[in-house]
Amino acid sequence: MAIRVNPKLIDELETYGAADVQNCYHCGNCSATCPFSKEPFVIPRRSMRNLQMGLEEKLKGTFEPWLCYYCGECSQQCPRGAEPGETMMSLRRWLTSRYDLTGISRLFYRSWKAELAALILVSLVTMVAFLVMGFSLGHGSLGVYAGAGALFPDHLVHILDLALAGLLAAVLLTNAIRMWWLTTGRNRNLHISLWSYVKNVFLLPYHFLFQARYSQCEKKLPWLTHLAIFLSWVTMEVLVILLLERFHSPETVWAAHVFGYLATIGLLGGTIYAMVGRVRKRETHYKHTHPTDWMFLILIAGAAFTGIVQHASYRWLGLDSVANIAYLIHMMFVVPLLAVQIPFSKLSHLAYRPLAMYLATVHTDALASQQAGAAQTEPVRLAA
Amino acid sequence: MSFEPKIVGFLCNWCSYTGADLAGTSRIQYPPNIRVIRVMCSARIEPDFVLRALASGADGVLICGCHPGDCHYSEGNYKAMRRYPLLKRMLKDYGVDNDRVRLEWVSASEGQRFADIVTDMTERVRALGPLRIKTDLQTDMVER
Amino acid sequence: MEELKIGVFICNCGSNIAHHVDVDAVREAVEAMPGIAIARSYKYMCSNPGQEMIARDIREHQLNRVVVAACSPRMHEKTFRNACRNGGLNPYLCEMANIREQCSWVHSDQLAATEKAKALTNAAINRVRYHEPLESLTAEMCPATLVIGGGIAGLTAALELADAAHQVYLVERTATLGGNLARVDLTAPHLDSARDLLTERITRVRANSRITLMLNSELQSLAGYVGNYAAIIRTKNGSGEVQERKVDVGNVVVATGYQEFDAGRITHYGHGKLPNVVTSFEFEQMLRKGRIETRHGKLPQYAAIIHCVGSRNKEFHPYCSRVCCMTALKYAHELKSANPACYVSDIYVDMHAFGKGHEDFYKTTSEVKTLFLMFEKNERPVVRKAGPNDDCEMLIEVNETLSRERIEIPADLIILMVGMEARADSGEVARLVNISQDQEGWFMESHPKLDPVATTTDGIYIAGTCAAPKDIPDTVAQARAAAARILGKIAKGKIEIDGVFAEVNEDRCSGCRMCNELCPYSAIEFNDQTRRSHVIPAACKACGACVAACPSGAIKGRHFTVEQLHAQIDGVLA
Amino acid sequence: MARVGVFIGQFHSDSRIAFDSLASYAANLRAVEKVRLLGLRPKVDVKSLAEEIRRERLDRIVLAGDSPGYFKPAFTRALELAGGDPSEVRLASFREHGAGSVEVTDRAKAVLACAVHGVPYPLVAVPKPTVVHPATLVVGGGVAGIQTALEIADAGKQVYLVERTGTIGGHMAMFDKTFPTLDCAACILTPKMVAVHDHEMIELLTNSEVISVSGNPGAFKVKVRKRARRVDSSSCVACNACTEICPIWVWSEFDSQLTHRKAIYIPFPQAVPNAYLVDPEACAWVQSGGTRCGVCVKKCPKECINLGEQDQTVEIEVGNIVLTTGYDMLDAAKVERYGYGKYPNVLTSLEFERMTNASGPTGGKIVTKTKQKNRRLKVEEWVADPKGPPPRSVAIIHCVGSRDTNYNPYCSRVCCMYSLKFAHLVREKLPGAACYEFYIDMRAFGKGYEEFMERIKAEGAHVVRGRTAQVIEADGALVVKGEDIVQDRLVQYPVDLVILAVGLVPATGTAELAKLLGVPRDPDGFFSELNYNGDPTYTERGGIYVAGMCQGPKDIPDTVAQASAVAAGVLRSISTGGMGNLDSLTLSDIEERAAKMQVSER
Repeated sequence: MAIRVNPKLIDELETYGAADVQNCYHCGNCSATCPFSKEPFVIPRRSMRNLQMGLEEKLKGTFEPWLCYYCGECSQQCPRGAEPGETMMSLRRWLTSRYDLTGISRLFYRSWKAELAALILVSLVTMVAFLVMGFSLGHGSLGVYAGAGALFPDHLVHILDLALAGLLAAVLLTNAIRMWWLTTGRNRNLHISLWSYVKNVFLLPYHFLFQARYSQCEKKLPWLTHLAIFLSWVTMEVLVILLLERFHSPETVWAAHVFGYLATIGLLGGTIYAMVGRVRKRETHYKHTHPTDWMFLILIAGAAFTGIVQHASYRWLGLDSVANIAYLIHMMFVVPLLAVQIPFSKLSHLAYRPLAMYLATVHTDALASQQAGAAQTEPVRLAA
Repeated sequence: MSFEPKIVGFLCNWCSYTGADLAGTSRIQYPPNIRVIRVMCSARIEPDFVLRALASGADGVLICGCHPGDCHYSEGNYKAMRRYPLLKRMLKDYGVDNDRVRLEWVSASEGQRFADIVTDMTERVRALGPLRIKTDLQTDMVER
Repeated sequence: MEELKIGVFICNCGSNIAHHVDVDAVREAVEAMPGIAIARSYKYMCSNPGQEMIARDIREHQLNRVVVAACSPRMHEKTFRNACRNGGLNPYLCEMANIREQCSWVHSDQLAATEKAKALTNAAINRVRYHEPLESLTAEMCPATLVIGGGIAGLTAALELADAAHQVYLVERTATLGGNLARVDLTAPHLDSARDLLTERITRVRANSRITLMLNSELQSLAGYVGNYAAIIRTKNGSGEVQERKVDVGNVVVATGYQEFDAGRITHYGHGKLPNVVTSFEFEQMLRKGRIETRHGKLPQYAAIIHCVGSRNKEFHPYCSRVCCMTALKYAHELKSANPACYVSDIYVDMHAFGKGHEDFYKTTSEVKTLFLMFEKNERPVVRKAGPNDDCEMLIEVNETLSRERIEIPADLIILMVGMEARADSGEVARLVNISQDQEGWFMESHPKLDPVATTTDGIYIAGTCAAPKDIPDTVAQARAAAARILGKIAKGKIEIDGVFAEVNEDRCSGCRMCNELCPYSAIEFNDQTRRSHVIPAACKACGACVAACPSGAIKGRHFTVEQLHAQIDGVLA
Repeated sequence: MARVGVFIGQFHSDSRIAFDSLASYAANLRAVEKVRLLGLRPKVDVKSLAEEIRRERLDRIVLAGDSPGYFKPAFTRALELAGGDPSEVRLASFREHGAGSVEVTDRAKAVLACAVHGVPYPLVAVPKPTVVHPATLVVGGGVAGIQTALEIADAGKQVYLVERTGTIGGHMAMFDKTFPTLDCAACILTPKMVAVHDHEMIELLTNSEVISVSGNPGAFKVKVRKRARRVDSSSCVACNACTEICPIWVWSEFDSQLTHRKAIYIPFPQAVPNAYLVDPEACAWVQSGGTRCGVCVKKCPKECINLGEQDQTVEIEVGNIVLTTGYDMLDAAKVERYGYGKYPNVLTSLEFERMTNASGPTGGKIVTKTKQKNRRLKVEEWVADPKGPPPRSVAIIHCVGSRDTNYNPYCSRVCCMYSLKFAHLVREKLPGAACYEFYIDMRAFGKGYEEFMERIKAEGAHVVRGRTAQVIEADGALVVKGEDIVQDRLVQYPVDLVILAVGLVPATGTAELAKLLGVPRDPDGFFSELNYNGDPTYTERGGIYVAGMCQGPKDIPDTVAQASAVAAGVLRSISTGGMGNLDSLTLSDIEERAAKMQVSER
């Protein structure tokens, strides 16, 4: 059964950032150089080929783009300047939009103005919601930051955080399940035993926390900056969402704050380093920047900065009203960051990356056992 | 060691000799039993040369020329074509088997065909064994 | 008979001969033979030290015969004759034994090959004993030239010769000049105008008084030899009746070009059946008329170009037609320029973008988002009509190599890159001017590197695509190369002809006149007074037919005498 | 008079053309009604264009720019829609006629004027013929130079053949077999070298270089520096006595550094002139100003060594100059990932050519290099020893530094075929050895090339589509890592020998020579021909021709054809006058001629 070629897909992918993939004349140099390219996942050439030919079903069915951590070795060696690294990055953006059923992610990637508008809208709504909640409902006053009569009482914010986190987890989970279905579930030729699913489950937290694969790259600095930003973000999330009351209460022991300070330094330092790298465009993986990357970095930097200002003004200077305003602005950065970026944009990779590693191992086990069983498997055919 | 026949090949310079050279440049292997004598045209081959060869120890004679119509001198190969049947009838009277003397057309681009002809003829003459009636052929030769 | 001093020189030809023939064994076997003054072997006899060795040995050992056992005489007989001449020995006292093309290259068994080499060398030695010194003839060189074919090759060669103040007769079969290039709009890779190039050449040809232009004309017959050809040209003028005209020329340049492969012969491309499957030349027509659309006037949203139609496969032509890849890339650009919204797919085997500026052109074609799909050369794509709910006219199904998928490509317009093949009547032209053709019908050059434009027949040259598929710059270069050889010969004024013509021995000739009609070149005339036949040296082409046919053996074939051949027969069987 | 519309567009972003001054020039040409600047790679809407043409009632469209052909189809369609004659779209290609930069705006204007008049530029741009001195200078003694020299000399004209190294023959002399017929390069080249040596009309100046050129087309005065050979080539009979005694060992360039040669040496036994020469940088006597060594002088039986010989400068008068300077190979070490220079058994193709040559350092045997102590220089070095171990498996990598924007963006045209030849030689000389060939596009386009490729594949060479990414060393053996695109899997083959088909670059010194002669060069550094299709062997400078590799990579048959083609131009110019410099023509000359010129199209 012949698969239909769709030459139009490449135009769509251009908006996701894959501007030069059509220059590739398939010399195989990138697949041979890529440190992560191992059977059965030969990257990046196969994905580029599927993209060039517009085999949308087949592209949706692979998680290979998630196995690339953009060390840039392939783009440097590419004889045609087809930017395989950037193509894989764009494919990740495209897959993110594919896993999201609502189509919002696709809208955001195709026009960055839409995403910016969404971000601004969400932050304004947050502002209004907080103000309304603060003044009218909670009868808090601008002057009081914590305790009774606080403009933004902890318990209310806490409930809001938990609700938001639950909602986002749900959305992210559905996308992850869709990713599993597209790449593995609907593939009838692949028989994966339940045991191999269970056996490898430990991989999810392992890759989530340490980005183990990223560390195998030759250049360690990109991994370390990413790890710094990630761990600081996680600690901040834990402190703010789970331990909000204890973190905010006056007598919290200084230890919690140290974590807070470290996380902020990590976040601010990491994002600034990334932004400077993207401006100077010296390393290959910083050469091309999609608008969504800018928004993502600005949001995190903004959240971290306003977080410190709010903390300093309350803890060190005792200016409650300034702290409240800072906190409000902080929320105007954090809520859009979580509400928009996690389900529909770049931040959703925190779920897809570990899942991809997990599925890769599961697939390899299945293929290996199938190979051992059958003499010679037909190349993987997807259901129509 | 099996009998190795000696075959004399008269090749015309413009087509068959060039074809044999092409077999060389294309490294097409064929048995070494044939020994080639170059003439300018197949019309130059006198029946007397064939007799001389058979008398001097050849077990077979191959005459090659251009395909009819291709001759560099436009009609030389027709003359060879006319002389050949008379020669073959006379050779039969001397008891020379039909397969021992052959006339073939080989063009400048038929290296493979030349090699196949030589291989086939070597096998046939080897099957016929050595030509024993050399002596009496010698005496009948007309001395020039 | 003076005392024989024969020098035998055996060549290793690097490893070409030495690899299978034990050269020293041959030298030792030869050394012991009677009359051998010196027997040597050297790595490259045809090189400077090799030839000087021959000349030096002739002088030091007063050699009066030389045998060179090396490559084919068709390759270096002239070279070794010159070496003998430099040593002061008549060049015709040299004989070659072909122990490379007809020995070491074709027999891998070293023992048998060495035995055969000995026999061949021995035959040459026997033969050379009977060689006699001969003098070559000189003949006048007529400065006029006949150029057959009015395409870019013929025009360029004609101009090159006419601009050097020599008369040229340009014969063109059709009514117009330009040949196949006249049907092309732009050329790859710089998209320059083919029309301007032809307009320039045609205008200069028509304005040049030294070029006699004969349109609607064909070569009827060609007689004579290099420097002295008599060509009869047949012209059909407007009213259909035919005139014949005889022209005397010194040389002939064959520039008859190629014909396009008939795409209809590949049934599953559907050319002739599906309306929107066009050949490259049909597409050029559409480009020139500005109507790049499907048969019923729709702008093609999908266009596909299929390479190697008729080329590079076992059924039709095994060779590559060399220019279609770049032409296909040109079409991709032209399609995109005429209709930017068009999606172009290019279905190829290997992208032959080898020339100057070709790879850049290939890259710019990728940059305009042409989709390149590769197939195995013997698994050709299949074209079929699309279904009603498809958004395209036709679908092409093929096993795509780069993705190992069986795919189906949408196409509203399909362009078949038809290959080049020898013209149907190239056989007649070859016979008329006495040159040979290879299996595919292309004219054969005497040696691709030694002499790419000359042929086995002196004075006949080939240029352009009639010898093999090639692009415009290579065609122009070959046309000028042929002109250069002719200019060189004309400048020397005289031409040297081999002194191997036949000769009648008066006292043996019985006057039977059998040889007179027999000679295809009527080079034998009958003297009524002496009642004897007589050979005209200049006209004799030394085929030897008369020598063999003379009942009284009165005609001596110089350099191919009966004694020489008998000695060679005995030698080869020794 | 036809109403003409001029549209000026640009396809290549890097072309520096004075568009606005061209637009103003076009505006005040009599026939021109409308001029429009389209900018870089314009997206032309055919409907509105057709409307504009109909509104302006234009009969002829002139498309000007660096490569206006890229826009022609759209304009042809528009003109046809507007009811005009589609054949009335004319091109004024500045790139094609060498008018691609600001400095030659006048010529661009001339090209534009011709297009407006509907006259091809080359038809009118014919400089006044000049009287041409019958002697010709050929620069470069490779197969191209030899062929040109012989063609011209055979026609009875004097030729000066200048060759930089000690012998003529160029790179072709290094090869053993040549594709596709596998006949030996020496059998083709050496007889021609002998013909050059014996030819009374050819004066051979080896070990010499052109240092200055003055005068104008048809009458050049050329200064040639004849570097001292320090051996009298007329009396030397190459008896090797001097080289045996010479104590200085240096790497042999001719043998591509596979073996050593002495300070006094002959490049190869069949060299022409067949005499020794002294390498001034290596010779101890020369370096020490005559105080050390000099043992060879006494040893020479015919006393033809004169170490004190000084360089000379010779001035010759010639009418034409032919450039056949050939090529060099890109420095393979630049492509680090293939490990040339790091791993001894990674060879360039020229080194392998010398290794397979029967008169080469290993007598034609294919061997891997082994580490050996060099007694003379007391140092360990990797040497290709004829008795060394033959490789069990060989890898040949195509496109090393070619078709690569990081090195040479162009294709070097000959590597696919000689790599196939190598695969054949490996299979023929080492029947047991495995041979892997990594290619991107197998470019077998010439006469008999495709059949040659099929024969090699049938002989069992593994021909893998997919360029090797890197060569690494793993436990003693070299490993080539790549992707087999057709089989769609990663491959790793342990091999003992890797041959790199390295890309070709213009010969060193081409830049200086081009500046000296005023001949323009293209972005890749090769000489630019006057016209890609019409005049591939002429240059803009009257009386200066190019042939062979120096104009762009090409194989031997195409080189020989170009060399002969040059001879045609030279002989014609001597008999009926040669072409002057293209820029000797003024704009007004061309405008007049274009106006009066009657063209015939069929």
